[in-house]
Amino acid sequence: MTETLVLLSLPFLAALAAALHARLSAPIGIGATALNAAAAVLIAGGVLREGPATTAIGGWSSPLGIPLVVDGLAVVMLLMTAFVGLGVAVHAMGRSPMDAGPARLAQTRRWFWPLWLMTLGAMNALFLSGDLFNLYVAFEILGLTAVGLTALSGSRSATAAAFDYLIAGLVGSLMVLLGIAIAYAAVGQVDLDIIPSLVATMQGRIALALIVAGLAIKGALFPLHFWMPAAHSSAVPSASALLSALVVKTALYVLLRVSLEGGADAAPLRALLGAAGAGAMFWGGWNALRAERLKLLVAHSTVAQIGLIAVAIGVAGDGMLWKAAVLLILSHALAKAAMFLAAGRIAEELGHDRISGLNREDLRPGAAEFAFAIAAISLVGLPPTAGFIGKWILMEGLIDDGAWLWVGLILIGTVLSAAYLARVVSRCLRGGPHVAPGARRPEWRSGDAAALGLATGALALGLASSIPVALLELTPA
Amino acid sequence: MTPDLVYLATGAGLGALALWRLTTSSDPLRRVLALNVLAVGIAMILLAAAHGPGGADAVPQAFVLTGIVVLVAVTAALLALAETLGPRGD
Amino acid sequence: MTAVFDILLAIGILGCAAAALAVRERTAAIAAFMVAGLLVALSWVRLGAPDVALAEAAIGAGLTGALLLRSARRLGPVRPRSVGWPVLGSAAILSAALAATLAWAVASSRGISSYQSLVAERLSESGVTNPVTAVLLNFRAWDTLLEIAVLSVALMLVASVGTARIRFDRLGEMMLPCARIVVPLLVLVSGHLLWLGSSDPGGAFQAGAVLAGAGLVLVMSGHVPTAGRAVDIARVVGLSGLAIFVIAASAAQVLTGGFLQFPPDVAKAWIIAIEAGLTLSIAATLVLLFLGLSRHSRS
Amino acid sequence: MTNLLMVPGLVLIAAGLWFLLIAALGLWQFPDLMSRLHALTKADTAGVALVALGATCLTASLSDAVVLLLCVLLVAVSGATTGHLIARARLKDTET
Repeated sequence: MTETLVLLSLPFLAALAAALHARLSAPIGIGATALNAAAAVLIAGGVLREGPATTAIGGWSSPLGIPLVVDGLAVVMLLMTAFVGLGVAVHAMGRSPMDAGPARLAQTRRWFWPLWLMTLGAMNALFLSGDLFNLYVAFEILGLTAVGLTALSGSRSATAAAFDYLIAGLVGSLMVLLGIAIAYAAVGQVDLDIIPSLVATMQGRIALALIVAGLAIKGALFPLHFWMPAAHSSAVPSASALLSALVVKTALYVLLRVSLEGGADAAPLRALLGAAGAGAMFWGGWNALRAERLKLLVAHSTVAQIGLIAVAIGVAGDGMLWKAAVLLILSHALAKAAMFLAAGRIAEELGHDRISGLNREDLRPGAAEFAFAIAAISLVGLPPTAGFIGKWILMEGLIDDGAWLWVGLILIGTVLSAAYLARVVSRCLRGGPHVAPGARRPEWRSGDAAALGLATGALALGLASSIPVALLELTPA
Repeated sequence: MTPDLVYLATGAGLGALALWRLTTSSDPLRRVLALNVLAVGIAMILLAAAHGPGGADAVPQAFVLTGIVVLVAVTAALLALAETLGPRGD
Repeated sequence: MTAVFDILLAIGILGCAAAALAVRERTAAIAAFMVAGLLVALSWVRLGAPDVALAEAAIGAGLTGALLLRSARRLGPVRPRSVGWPVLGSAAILSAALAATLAWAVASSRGISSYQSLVAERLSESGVTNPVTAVLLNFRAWDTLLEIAVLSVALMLVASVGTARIRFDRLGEMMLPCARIVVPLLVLVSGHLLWLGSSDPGGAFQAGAVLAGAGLVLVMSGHVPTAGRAVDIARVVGLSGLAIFVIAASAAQVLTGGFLQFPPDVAKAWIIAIEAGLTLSIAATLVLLFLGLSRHSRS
Repeated sequence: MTNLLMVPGLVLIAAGLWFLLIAALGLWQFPDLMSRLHALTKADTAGVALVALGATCLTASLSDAVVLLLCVLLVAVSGATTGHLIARARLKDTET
């Protein structure tokens, strides 16, 4: 169990060290992120060998104590966090945020690492927790770190977005807390195993509805996503990548757990998720089509993609289709992190991020543009990316069930995402006669390696999707 | 009228007041205040539910204590952000 | 007789809360909020939760109130904005309906707490005799550890946002003698609460909040500098709470094989040691959160 | 013993409450800040002291008496200081 010890304590200790020692914060941060990734790989190996395990923290068994659940789903999420985090950390080592002036730059660099490491620790805690109240506390850490990351650029718009984000997040977590209070009144305990008995009574369903609504705010699920595009588009690139790729996934993960634990009785909940998800695909897609700035387009695309994941959770029923939702979560995490990093790099090179001005004659496409294109392919769901595998499993299951309405909706959503991403990709990768003969190439930065690596990861995960699928088999449903 | 019922109603009342202000005010400070009142209401509901004939259940009390500390941390963060923004008119 | 008291108290709480939310002037609203918090603390004593009542009075009413007053001063006067009656009315109806539903859900529930008997059963193994402390620092210490992490993150966030340093006007001749009497007394009370926590209402959070109060009195009387080295030290102390807790949790795993599983015979010593560290750290954190760390205190 | 002290205890508490009530009335009825402060600080301190004294009679335990004495001391100190600070702030505001 040394791996869990590392996952649960190392990020926090490293965060404190990075907060107190500004000059060493980057080496501490990258070292801790790498060690965390190693521990995540080891724990995944352990689950593959020995199957899922539940331990009682402090030796106090549930419901009195807090259970630590190490199963396939949790491990897949841990791996996603560890590796996407590692990619973003590599980018952050050498980044130069476009929005920050010189005085602000020191502040941004100083606090990025502590905030990221606290995020990492909270996410590890969250994915392993089997207790509702413990999840609430983990969400509170995440809520604050995410706001800190948003405000890191120091610009007025980012600070305003951070304030609104924190208010929305606090409303969300208070709703979760209220749900927990009512769940306690209804069944007398608050671990995750109570969800089936919550579904059985009216009071329990009210509690569950509050928890789900709170999670929907935190997960930026349409129509409760209002805070998100501003927050994700005004942060510095590495912060946007973490927020969009990882932080919103935590809420989706808990929604998925609730849906899985609830079993067949949770059908109304899933219907709601499906409907909200469908709305999100269109609303996010439409806004991404109309967006004038690159980062805003990427942020709205997150709204749409979260919608797709919610649809996948919603239509999964109590069958095995939920694995498609997890694959979509993974592919979105990799692709969206790559996309935000690439978008930041493109904006830095051009000096602006207006979509209409992306094709410049004196600048050849560079690594960032290619990374963006690969990420876009994964988000649209073309083979052989992980996005394709996820959508394929989903569509196959839906066609088998004869759920043609959902098939149609997802196809329209896919066309929309192809359309808005094509706005960027077609301009970015334009070559031939449109580029002047003497055009320069953007110089290579270590950040490009991160964006390319994450995008390639999204591509490669499609080829290696048997690994997460094998892990997901090891989730007791 | 047992105390649990009286204070359960009080907690719900606090929640209603807070929600009303939260949805109708744009003053950042007032919204922070409303969220604090909402949290107190939720805590009151939880404690009322924890209060039974056999005394008060310790675990929900620990939840509420945790909630109070978390809330003061979030409040401090909210106010720091609000002050950085300065007065916002709308 | 007690029912009359409960009802009067409930009316007082709701009245103060309504004033806090409806009064136009900010200072008056915050004062009403603080009074409401004290009354709420009283009501929680009635609900058999004195530990929580202490925390609410010290943190929920006292420190939150101080924070709000600080911000009210810095933000300046409100710009009034008129909201139409239809909006106000419909919001009121919706809020009331929602709250009534929730109250019904709780009142009609007859869930029997699984915790109560478990806590009673295993209290003797926890090392302390106050059940709330047993839950906070042993049964569910992981929740508490994450809660301390929330405080640390808040500290980082406030430091990274870098609000302007607070400027205190000299508070006059009365503040000094006041501090001379109050600060030692508060330190004493804080230590008492910490020690008491293992058997009676009290513990690290209440003690830390009281100690933070003492710190604020010192700061406001101009006795400690609010910049430079003192702030750096305070930040180290503030962040040390999480470090102590995490290291203790890991050390427990090395000794007993279980994360946060304290050696059973000496669990009380572990708990008191952790709590002592937490008290100092919570106090430092709360003071720093109030000060709003300066922008470039360490470049 | 307890019964013997019951009557003076209750009388003292009633007297203390009377002072507090007067203080509240003053706060409500007086026209300006300074006279409100005047009503509040003195009557409040006296009222709390009387209530504490009465409560000491009722409990008749030494440790409780010490705690109550500390309460009175804190209320006296903080009441006086706050009153002073508020008055000072008002004077400063009117000067400028």
